[in-house]
Amino acid sequence: MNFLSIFVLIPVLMMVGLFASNNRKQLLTVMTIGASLLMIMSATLTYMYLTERAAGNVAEMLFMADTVWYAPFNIHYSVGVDGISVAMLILSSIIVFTGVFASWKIDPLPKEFFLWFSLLSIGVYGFFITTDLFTMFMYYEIALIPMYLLIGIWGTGRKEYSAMKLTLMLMGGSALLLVGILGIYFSSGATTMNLLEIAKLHNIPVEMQRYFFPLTFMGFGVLGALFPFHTWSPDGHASAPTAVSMLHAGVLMKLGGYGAFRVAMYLMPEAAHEMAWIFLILTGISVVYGAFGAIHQTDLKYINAYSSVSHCGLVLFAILMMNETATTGAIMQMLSHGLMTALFFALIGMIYGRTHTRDIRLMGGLMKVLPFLGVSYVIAGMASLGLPSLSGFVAEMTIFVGSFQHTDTFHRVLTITAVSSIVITAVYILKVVGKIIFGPIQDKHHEELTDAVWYERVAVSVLIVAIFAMGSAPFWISSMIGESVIPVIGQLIK
Amino acid sequence: MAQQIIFYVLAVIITVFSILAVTSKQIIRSATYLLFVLLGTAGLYLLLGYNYLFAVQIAVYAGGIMVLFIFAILLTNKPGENVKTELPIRRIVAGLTSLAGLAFCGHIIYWNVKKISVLTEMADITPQQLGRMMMGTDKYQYLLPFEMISILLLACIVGAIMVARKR
Amino acid sequence: MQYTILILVLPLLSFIFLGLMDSKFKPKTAGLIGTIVLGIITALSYYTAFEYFTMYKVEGVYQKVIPFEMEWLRFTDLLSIKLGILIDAISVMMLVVISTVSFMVNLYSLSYMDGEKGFQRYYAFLSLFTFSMLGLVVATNIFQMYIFWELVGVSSFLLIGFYYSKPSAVAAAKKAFIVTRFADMFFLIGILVLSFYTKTFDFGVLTGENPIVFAAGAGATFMGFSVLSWAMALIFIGGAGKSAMFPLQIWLPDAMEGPTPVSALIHAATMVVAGVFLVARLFPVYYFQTPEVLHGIAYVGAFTALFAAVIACVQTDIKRVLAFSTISQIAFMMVALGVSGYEGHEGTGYMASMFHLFTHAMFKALLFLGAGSVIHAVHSNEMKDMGGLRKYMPITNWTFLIACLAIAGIPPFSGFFSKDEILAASFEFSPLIGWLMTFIAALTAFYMFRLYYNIFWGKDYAVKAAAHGHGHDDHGHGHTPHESPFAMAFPLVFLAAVTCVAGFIPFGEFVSATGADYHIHIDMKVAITSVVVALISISVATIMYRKPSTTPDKLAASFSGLFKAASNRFYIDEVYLFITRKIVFNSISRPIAWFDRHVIDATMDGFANTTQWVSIRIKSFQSGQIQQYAYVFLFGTLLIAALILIF
Amino acid sequence: MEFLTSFFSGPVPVEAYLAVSLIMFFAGVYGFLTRKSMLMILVSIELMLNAADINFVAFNRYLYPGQFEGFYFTLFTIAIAACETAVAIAIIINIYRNLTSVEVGNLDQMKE
Repeated sequence: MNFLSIFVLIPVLMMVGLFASNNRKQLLTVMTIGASLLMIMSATLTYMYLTERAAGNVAEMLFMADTVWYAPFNIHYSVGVDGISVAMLILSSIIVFTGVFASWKIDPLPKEFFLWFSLLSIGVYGFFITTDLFTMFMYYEIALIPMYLLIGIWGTGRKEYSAMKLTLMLMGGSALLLVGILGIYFSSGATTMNLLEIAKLHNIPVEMQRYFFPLTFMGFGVLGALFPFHTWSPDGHASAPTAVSMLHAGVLMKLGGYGAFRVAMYLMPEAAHEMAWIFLILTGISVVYGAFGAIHQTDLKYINAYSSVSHCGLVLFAILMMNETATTGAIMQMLSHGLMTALFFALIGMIYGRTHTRDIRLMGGLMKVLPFLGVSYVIAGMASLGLPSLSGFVAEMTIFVGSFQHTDTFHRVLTITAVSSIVITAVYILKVVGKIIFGPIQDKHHEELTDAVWYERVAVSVLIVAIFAMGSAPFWISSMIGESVIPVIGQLIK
Repeated sequence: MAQQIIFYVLAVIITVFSILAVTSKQIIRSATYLLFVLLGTAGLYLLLGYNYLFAVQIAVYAGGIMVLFIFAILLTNKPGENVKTELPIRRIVAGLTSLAGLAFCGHIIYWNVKKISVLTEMADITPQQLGRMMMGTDKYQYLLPFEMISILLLACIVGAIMVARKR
Repeated sequence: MQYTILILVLPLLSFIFLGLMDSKFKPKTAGLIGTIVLGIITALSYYTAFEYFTMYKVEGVYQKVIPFEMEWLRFTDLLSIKLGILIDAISVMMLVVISTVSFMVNLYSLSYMDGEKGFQRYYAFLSLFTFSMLGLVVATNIFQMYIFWELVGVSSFLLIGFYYSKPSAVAAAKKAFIVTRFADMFFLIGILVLSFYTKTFDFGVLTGENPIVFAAGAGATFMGFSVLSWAMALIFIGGAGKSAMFPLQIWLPDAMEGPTPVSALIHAATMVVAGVFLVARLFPVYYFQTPEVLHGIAYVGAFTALFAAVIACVQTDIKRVLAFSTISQIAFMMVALGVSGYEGHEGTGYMASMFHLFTHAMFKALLFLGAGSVIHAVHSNEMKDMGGLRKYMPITNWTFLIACLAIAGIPPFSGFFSKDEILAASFEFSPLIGWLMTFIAALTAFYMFRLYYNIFWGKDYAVKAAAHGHGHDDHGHGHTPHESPFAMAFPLVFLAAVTCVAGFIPFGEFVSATGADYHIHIDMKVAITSVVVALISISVATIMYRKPSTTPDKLAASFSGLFKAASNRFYIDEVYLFITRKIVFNSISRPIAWFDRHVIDATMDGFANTTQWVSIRIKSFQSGQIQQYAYVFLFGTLLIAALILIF
Repeated sequence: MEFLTSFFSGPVPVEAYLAVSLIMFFAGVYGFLTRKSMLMILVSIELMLNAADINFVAFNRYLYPGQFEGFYFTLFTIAIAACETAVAIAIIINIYRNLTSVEVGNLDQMKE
């Protein structure tokens, strides 16, 4: 049994455990134990990974394993991790862990909720550990489908509409993706769908790349909220229950960036070079557009969803800059955005659970009655607008410095455009903070609200600690990612 | 020559009664006309030398099915009541459609079917022969369909009883 | 000098400790912890200054010392963010200024903020601010400076918005943060451009001798200016944002919504001079590489000084008068830097700027703390609620007077020395700027004494209160203002003492552009002119405001246009409001939100709706009417047959 | 004319059988399309089935006299027709019991 497969196995065991439990207490015990195990696993993995690297192992992926599971199409279950995957696995573990605590009081049907939740985690973990294109795609789908039910059943507001919209748009994306993946496989002439092997062969004809690169990139881009395909994000996030918003914005949207980088750009570097400018413009628009879009919203979740569009746009933007620094920044931005957006959604869920509204016009002065949540919200806001010592800053700065290293005006002008988003971000973050957290209490009923309880405090504190940790000591994670980015960038520069 | 005459007589019977069967206003009459058509068809089988088919047609169709029909008609129909038909416009459309189909298929038959009029002599088909063909699994042997049909029949019996049984 | 790391670590620990504990402590305990930590830091800073100025002079030149540096985040092989401590003359000077003022403010707040809700939080924020500001001044590279630059911005945001349930405070905090953030964006772009060409963030490399790093960017131009000019100009915009230069000054007057000690600390003495410090830090780059930008800074500074001084003359809120005065004085420092040369006598401006920074920090903090003391006594910021307070608050009165004399440039108070140097440097650069600055100095004297007389002289407070008939109901009728307690009075006296003697510090021996000694010569011509002018202004103010008189109203009436414009701060705020509300919110954001919902989303929904529409159309085929199926079937069959026939 | 004379003069050609079955079939189609009574629809179906049977038999007899595919097909069709009729009539009677009508137009009610 490969070490990495345990990441998929734990959620499976969690599901078994959930089947066997009869009441909320047992369910929560199973979930907590499972999520903690996942946390421990990812910590262990990080440790093992770093020791292995320190010992001088320079292989592109570590802990590799390979099993054929469908021979006729050469589909393997092959796993392996590099620094990027490790970072993503840490992120996933943190979000799953906090997600469990954020959905402590989920109602109705807690058992079913946690079952789907675990299934979602299987998809997420599987996606990050696998190196086989088809298996990757399969996990991607596993991660998408539960979303429909999770939003449709446990959501709020126009949940059916949003669930349908989200699922259809993401499925549309994955249709493009499937075409892209099959195109890659068949035109590469490889004998497996292992992406390392395809990358090593590196003989997809450029004409073919021109077809399949946009398909694959856009397929992943839909999940990464690429500009014209981002509209599922506001509605989907607004309707989703707290933990699902967290997991979706925190981890699932990262699948987009990760995939775009790992699959689209890594395997089709020539087309990536040729077409980067189109997508750079689109992502550049995403960054600014999402930020401006957020200013005008009045629903907390919408604000945050648009902010996610902006921040995830920055991820794809940096990936397309195709140099080591910017790409490292992109991965760090994924991490940082995952953490802070999860924190945001957790807090919004908790606030909504108390005030029963997410309209910023109807709230005010929550700091007075909910000091813990208020302070956490301010911290999340500060992380989002890139305050040094919080995670957002290191990621954004790495991206900006990296992107600015291009010698041509086009890339640099775009970088400056992207830089301008930090001001707009400040505007909408402060608008919200000033309106709902500070200021006088808007609604008499809000005076009787009670502050966070212990499980909410656990969820929020873990995320805040992670944000602080990443923001204050970015060096190790930056170097871990930076080393792993090199092979991909090497492929691109070649 | 006798064959021709018999054929044309049967042909006229079948044609006329099938048209009457679908245009008649009283359902019991339609059933009767249908019986004539079925008998005429049986005659055609005989004319072609398939005695066994002739017997089956008479027994199953004319005997079995028609009885069912008549029972059903008597059960569901109030005597003397005319069968409702569709609106005239729909009848015209249906008629035109049928005529179009007729013309089209007739066209195909007229232009595309080789005019084979020679009936090669054929030895009589003995019951033994039929039985053997029905009981084997080789080429030109039909045990499997036979068994299928038998299961189907069984299912039908059970189904018919289940459906029609009074609750 | 390894121990200097403690100067940074202690306030950080204090912040974390106080922040996490929050209400676990009694307010007093938290305050004491904060103050004691600050006391230790102050002592350490003084020791650092002592050690540095006595031991690190090599061949008459003060050396740059980096006792601590570590890599924090690596970008490329050449570029990485390092965190470290750079000790040189100006950073040591800043350490002293910041820790002194901060300590005084901490002490003062013990009493001033007593009984406020969130006292512990207040001290946590003060520690955070002190940490960030100290980190800013000891930055070894421009990116570290940017990091702490942002952190001071945020601490300023938190402290301005300390009374978070007051909408005006929240609005002011937001405004301060967003305006400075806007400027910081340019700062960041400037850093990006600069680092792209020079491949370094390090101050040592940028400002060192014979900097070859600039060769790469020497030829490159963008829109007629060299890229370096652009970079340095952008960086200056960052500084201008923090130091409230025109047109980014709008946030500072509003920032007075924060507690008064905070205004004294952040918005008078320390944070707002960060821009000046930035320019000073990069002075060699400005001077050698992009002199045109440096001259630009001088003009921007001169204009801002005039602009703010004019506005200060008509404001009625005492803290706002001080705020505009601060803007004006910071602009003085900017002008001094802008007109300065580099070596020897040429470098007067640089030295004067730093000197003025030092003295200004002291007397402006004193003014704010004095104002705080007054506000504490009368519970109002408005001049009309004050008057004749000298009888009730003697200590405040005297210390305030000393500060006013200092800022007006009357010898022997510290302001005279530093301001005189600035004027001298300006005259050397261009007589126009020189006379302008002299005029502004006169204005300064005028508005400061207007303020002084309005608070401490004029109509008696009690009479006024009775006349107004409200007398601050919530504190009981007939409330008499009283002198502040010791914790508040001590900082006033201390700072006043510093103000009296600071002018005699041989400042030039410690701080100069090159690090070499520089002897201050008082230019008698300039000195006499400025003193005479200041005295005339003071006399005018005395005539107008010492006794209640109608002269000010008459003057206001005869210059009604100017008066009104100045009262409304020349409508700059309205312009900004127009830009943000009308242009950003209504013309960009709203259309984008609309576009997103009604164009992009509608397109996506359109796909879905089309599919649904088609399916509804198709659905009617599935009617359950068997005859209809038969028709379709028949036609289909016929069609297929016909097709087979035809082809 | 030649077509008609050849019908009557020579031995019966295969087209003659086909023509008969054709008329029968389309009579069935017409009935199927115009009648509302389910019983009449069933009658029409029987007509169409018979028409098909005739075709099978005729082709079998004329083209492959020594073989029995068409023959057996017809045989089985007759059996299936019997089944079908039996079940159909059972259903019709059941419907009649519930709706006191055997008209197809009323059967929409089953959709709800």
